[in-house]
Amino acid sequence: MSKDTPLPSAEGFEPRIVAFFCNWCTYTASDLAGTSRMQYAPNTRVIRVMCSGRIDPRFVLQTLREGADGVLLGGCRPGDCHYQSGNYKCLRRFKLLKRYLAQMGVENERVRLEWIAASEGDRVQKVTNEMVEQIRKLGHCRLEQIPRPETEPAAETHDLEQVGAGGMI
Amino acid sequence: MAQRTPRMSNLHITRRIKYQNELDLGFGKVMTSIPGAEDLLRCIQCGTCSSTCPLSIYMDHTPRKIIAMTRAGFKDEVLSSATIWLCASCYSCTVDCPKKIKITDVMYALKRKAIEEKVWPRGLPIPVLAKEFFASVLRTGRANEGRTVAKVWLKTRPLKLLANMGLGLRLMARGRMSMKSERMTGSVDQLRKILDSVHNSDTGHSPG
Amino acid sequence: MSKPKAGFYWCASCGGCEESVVDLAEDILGVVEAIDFVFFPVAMDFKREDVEAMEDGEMTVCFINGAIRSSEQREMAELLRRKSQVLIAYGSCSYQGGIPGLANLCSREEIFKFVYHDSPSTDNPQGTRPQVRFDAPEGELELPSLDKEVKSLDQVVEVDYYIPGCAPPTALLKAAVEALLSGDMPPKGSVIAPDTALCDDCPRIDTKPAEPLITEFKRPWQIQIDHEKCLLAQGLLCLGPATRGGCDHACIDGNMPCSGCMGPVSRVRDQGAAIISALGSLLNHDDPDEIDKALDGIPDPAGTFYRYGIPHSTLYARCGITAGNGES
Amino acid sequence: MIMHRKSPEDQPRIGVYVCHCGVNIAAKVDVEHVRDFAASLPGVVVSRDYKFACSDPGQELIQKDIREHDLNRIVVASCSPQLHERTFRRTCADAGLSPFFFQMANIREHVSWVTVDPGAATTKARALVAAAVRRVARAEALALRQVPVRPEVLVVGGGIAGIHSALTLANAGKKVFLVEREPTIGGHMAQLDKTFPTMDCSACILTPKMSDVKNHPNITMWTYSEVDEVSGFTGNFKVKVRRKARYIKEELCVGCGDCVDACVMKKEKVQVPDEFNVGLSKRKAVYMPFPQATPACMVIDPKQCLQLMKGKCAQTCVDACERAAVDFDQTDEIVEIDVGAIVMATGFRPFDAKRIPEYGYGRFDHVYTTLEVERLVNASGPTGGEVVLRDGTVPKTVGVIHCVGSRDRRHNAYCSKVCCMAALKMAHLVKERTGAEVFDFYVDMRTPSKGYEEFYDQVLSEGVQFIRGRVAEVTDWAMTPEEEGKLVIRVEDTLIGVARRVPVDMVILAVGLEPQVDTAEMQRRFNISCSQEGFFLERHPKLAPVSTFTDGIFLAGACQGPKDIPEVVAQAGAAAAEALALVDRGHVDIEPNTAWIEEEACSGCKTCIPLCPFNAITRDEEKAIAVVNDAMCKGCGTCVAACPSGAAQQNMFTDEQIYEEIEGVLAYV
Amino acid sequence: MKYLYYPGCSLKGSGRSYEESLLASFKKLGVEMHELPDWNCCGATAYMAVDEMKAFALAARNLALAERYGDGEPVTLVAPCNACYLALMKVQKYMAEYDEVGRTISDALASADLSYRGGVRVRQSLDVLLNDVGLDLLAEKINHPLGQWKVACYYGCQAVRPFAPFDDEYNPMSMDHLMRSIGAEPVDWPLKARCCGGTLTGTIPTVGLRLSYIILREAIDRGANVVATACPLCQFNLECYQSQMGREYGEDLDMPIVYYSQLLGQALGIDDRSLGLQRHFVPLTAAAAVG
Repeated sequence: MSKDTPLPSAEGFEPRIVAFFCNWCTYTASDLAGTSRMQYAPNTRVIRVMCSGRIDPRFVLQTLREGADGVLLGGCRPGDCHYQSGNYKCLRRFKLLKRYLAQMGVENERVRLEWIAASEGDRVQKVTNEMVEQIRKLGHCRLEQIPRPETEPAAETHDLEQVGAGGMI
Repeated sequence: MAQRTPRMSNLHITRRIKYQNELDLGFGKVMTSIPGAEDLLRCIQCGTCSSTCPLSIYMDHTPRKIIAMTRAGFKDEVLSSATIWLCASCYSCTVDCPKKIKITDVMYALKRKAIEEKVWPRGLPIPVLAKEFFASVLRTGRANEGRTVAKVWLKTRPLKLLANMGLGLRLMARGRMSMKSERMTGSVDQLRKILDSVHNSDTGHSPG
Repeated sequence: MSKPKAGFYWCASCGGCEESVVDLAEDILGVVEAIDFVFFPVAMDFKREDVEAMEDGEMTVCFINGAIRSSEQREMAELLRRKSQVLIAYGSCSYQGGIPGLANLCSREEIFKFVYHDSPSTDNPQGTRPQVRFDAPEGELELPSLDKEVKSLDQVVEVDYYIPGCAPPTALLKAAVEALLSGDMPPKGSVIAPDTALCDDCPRIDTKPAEPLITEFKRPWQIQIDHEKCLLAQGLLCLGPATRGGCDHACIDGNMPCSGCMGPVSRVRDQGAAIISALGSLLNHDDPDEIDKALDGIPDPAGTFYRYGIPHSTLYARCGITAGNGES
Repeated sequence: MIMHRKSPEDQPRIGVYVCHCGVNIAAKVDVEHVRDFAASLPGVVVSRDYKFACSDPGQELIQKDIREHDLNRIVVASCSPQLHERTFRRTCADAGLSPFFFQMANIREHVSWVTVDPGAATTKARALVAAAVRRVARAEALALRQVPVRPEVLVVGGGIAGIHSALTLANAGKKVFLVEREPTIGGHMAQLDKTFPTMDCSACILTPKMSDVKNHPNITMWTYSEVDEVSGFTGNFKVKVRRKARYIKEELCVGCGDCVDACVMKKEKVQVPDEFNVGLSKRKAVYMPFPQATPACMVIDPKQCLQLMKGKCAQTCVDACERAAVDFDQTDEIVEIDVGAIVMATGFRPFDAKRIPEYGYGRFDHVYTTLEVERLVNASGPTGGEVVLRDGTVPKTVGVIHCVGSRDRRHNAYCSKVCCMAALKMAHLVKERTGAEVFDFYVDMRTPSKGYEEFYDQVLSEGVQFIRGRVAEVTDWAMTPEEEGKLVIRVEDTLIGVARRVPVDMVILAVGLEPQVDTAEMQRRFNISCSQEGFFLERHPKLAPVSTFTDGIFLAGACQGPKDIPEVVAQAGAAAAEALALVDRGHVDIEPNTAWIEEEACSGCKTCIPLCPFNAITRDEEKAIAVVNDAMCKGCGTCVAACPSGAAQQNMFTDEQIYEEIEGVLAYV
Repeated sequence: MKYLYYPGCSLKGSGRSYEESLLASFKKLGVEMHELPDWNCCGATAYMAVDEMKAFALAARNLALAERYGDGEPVTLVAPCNACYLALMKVQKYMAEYDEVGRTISDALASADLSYRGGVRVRQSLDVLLNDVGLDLLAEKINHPLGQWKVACYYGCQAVRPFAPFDDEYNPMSMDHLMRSIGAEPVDWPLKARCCGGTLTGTIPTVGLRLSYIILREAIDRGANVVATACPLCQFNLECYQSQMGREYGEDLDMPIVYYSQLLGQALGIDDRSLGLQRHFVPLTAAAAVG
């Protein structure tokens, strides 16, 4: 393989999807998809958390803000949570978040929660492919750009939204 | 293959139920008393016999099912089945059976039972062949293939005898068949004595 | 030695911030004694030309309240930034976009369409819309243009400090002025308010049960609100857990739930998401349908959880509102 | 304890190792390209590709670089962390670097093995490496925490599982509390007549173990007792045990039975069904479950005793007892104990055959369950070992039905595992005792254990008639004169291919095994999980079959799933060994991915407290803030995600680390 | 080497060339075969279906005669016919295994002043050739190696089933080794011990013919130009019904079916007539040209 393989393909829109998978079920399932050599779309990037209960709605928003076109959340099937009920907590937040996202014009298909058990490598494959297809149809997630004051020197870090360092006078 | 729409007249609707009082519950047990069939009840219905049998594809019930039915007392169905007559004694099933059931022996036993109860299929030459063979041996101590076969055809399907006449003549021409019987060198009487003795000992397996 | 010069200006705001200055009551005398107001359009007769005439950095401090939506507000913000050493975003609108920031849920065209055509009280048979330029008999008139979206002050100019609140509590204003005068200011960019959430000093905190406490959401008019009991525990959407304290729990004392005007604490990137996560977690349902039913009690999540801060939130505005038509 | 949470002052010096994994990765991912890309990332000092990073030379290479290049962060891009995270953490630790300054990028399972296009695979690998590099820069030095462990063990349940666990632990010199809710230990095994496949007499092999328990100096046996409350955490559980009032002074009673003889409930119609004989006989208000009950001590049933119910009785039992052991004033007593580990051995409950009405249990007198027939064939059972029906006759034909309540999605989808053998045992015993013609209706014959298939073979050869097919119905609807007065079993003989009607005198239902009724309650009380079907859930079905997700609580026997006696005993031994390994070591190590609360940021809003499934968060009332108990926290991070103040953080998964990862996977396209 | 020889009925009839070629070959190899005097029918297959015990008695008489012939010395009885071989083996085994068989047969023999104590070793002629004569001796004696033959070695059922004391039940090799030692090339094929249809070819021809045809077809497909058999019934089925098979399946079948002993004889330089080759319908020579 040549070292100067064009990265990424110049033509055609390739969605970028960030996936937050729980360590015990969904991450294991995606490992299983790997060991079973199930081929699927290369558009997802998995971030491992211990439990879907760790997935903070702020992560989802930040992921979209950073330019992702979709966010996939994965947890254990109901009743199977390694931590008893983290997946339910994730579900409740997710449902509320989705209502907010709808108001903000983020299409329903872009943010998705799936229960995938450790044995369901094929579901990782199926869900990923399905989501990539759906988002490919939608195109880029067009969040509005956040303006910055023109006079300000070029921002050095990413923490644009993080205002103030705290402290009380 | 052309798809045909089934017609009512082509549907074979039969009632298939077995009441317990139609069965001969002791049948299986009786069969186990025959040498070679003693392990009949141990059958786990795996179907190895049916799949290894070169003839099971022609059978109305597979060997596995024959054992199931024998054990469950479906005596009439078993004895009137073509299966037992299709067994060519190749012993594949006996060798392959994981429970070491001597299925070929079971088939022999069922054939004998069918002959005994006179329920073999009409026109089937096998029982006749067996009897003729028996008669030939009783007479000379040895079997004469040509004569025996000719008699069987004569008794079952005389037309077949004519059809096979050509083969017979060609065999004769090459010295491979003779209507003259081979004989034991000694007296057949000794042999008959032995057979009579078996006949008189009450083994329960003689055709009576 | 001359007194420090100060300015006070409003952009897209309701005037409540100016009221908060008045709320200083007799303390205002002390302020006036220590500071020279050189620009305060609501209270004193200074004009833009007066500011333009100042040297850059001539004002020690300038307080700007209100969000930025128009070309005029942007120009004034830039002008005042130049003329002051310290620029303070004063009040929720200036700090995070505030109530005007809710306009970021709609495009400019949608707003115009509603205001000039569809609203039930509008009578506009010619379909007239405001124009930036207009030929009047007196000559060509120019009006400020309306931006496509609402911004917080720091999205337009560099801001040194923030004083949150709608309106900001007078105590915070006083503390800020005292710190300015003493020269003992916190690090640049600080929010001049306590950095713990409202629950920290909520008088009802002891009545809040430590268990998943929400089965359905109610609105204040739907129930007889208990004066003592934690409002969340009564099913009311109180944003106290995700909102900076320092407001002296005025709403709570008035038996109303916190609506989040003080913004998030410093460690939280997005106030609305924080309360979505907290309240969602505490919802006492496992069945998806039951969850949905309960959530139906929040008809407007964006307006509820981001009432004061859509422009300052992670998503900033509804997708696509700046695209396409609406030029004027 | 956590050493320090803030990153060290020195700048990150990161080493990146891109593994070829032979050709597993290299055939798809351009590893040299990824290596060069990683070298360009901020903070990366060394970037290499290597054939097998996990090999000894691979690890040595990393260690050498740590020393020579003064690396303080390591990223290995290779397989799943589930596979080799521990390996590389150890590599780092051996080189003097905190093992938690290590980050893995999964470019095999998540990239090379699942991606068709090499270009796309390389892009994806770059993103994951970038994320790992950014994340590891925010890593913090953490240390495993050690907590001391108490040496005592609690065994809950006194069936064969609990008995075996308790004896194993006690023999190892550990103090054991054995808590059983029934008046005697022994469990279901005590009710069995014979045990398959060897057909040993159940009582003969069980009762010696029961007395061993009773007499063991290291075992405190509390029967008629229940666990009310469990708090604490691994190594340090606090348990409240309710010792129910048995109205008999256990230390005085010698089990002579004089009180039973004296009890006023003489008439059978006022007596109650005897639990031990599954209702096939009756007992009085004062009773001993069975002659070999351990302890050999009477109990008075407060729901039957006239004195206890109405306060009015001649109290003949009191007069009859020479040792004055009867005590109507007894009350429940709560005992508090501290233990280091808990073995759950709460057993199972037989499937209630009434739930399958088509089999007629409860409707037809002559339909029995396997457990009932166990009592019938038992020499000390209600019929003295005679298999006689409720009308006093001896059955001439018997049908045994498999899979009752099992492999049936309307009831229990799982296979109960023991019923095939139990059914075969019943077929054998009934045929042996009565000479009856026995029909055995099975769906699949499952006999996978030592000596089991041979037992099946034996029962086959004994002439039991096996009919493969799931019974549709047991009915008293006769179609032929032979069927009159019989129970007719309707079934398809699937091997012969005909519908059959088999008239029998007696039907035996091989009922499946179900979780105990109060499993859900137990689950909450002990804070352990249940699987879908309701049995306690093991930590890993293969590699941790007796552990639970709650450290320090282990599973023995059928409370984890259907099991037969040999398997129960094996598992009970395993659970005892696991418990022993824990309490004997004297301390526990805890993964440092725990949550913690930044005091000054916490508003005390109590959002996090109810979210913790392990009750690890409490409120410090004085400071009015939340506090996480490090030892109880399992590191799910739910509280962290929910904290509206950003005051809760999780080690190894801080907000900042995750934001770095998010930005890392998206920043470099 | 000296052996007692049990020809059985077929080897005196349709299988004459088997006996002719076998005895001629043994002679050439210096092996003495003495025909069991006064032997009778073995009671094989068909008989079993009428009366098993009588079938056993028939076979047992031969064993008793053989044992007496040995006069106290161990006797080896060579049975070249598979059916005879099996019948003799079976009665020996069942007499030992089943008391009832042992008792009944012993009584029956006693009624004719005979007895059998199990002193006879029954062996198939292939077994003798391979394991007693040995491939080394054979190689020495071969003077006309048969390079032109690609042989499908067809053992039939009963040489190896259900008793297989000298070869494998699924893939017997003794005849293959024998063929290789005479210079011929055995073809590797899977139907070496599959049923030819047995007596069904005569009684239920549709089925029997089909089974024989399967054997023949596979031998042809595997590149054989001759089929060597070890059983007179197999030989008969495959050869004598060949033209009928050809008609039935619309093929020109022209496959010589011989006994392995005939090929062995040729290699030993025995003339065709002494090997009974003239008795066959499909001449061996004709097909050799084709092959």
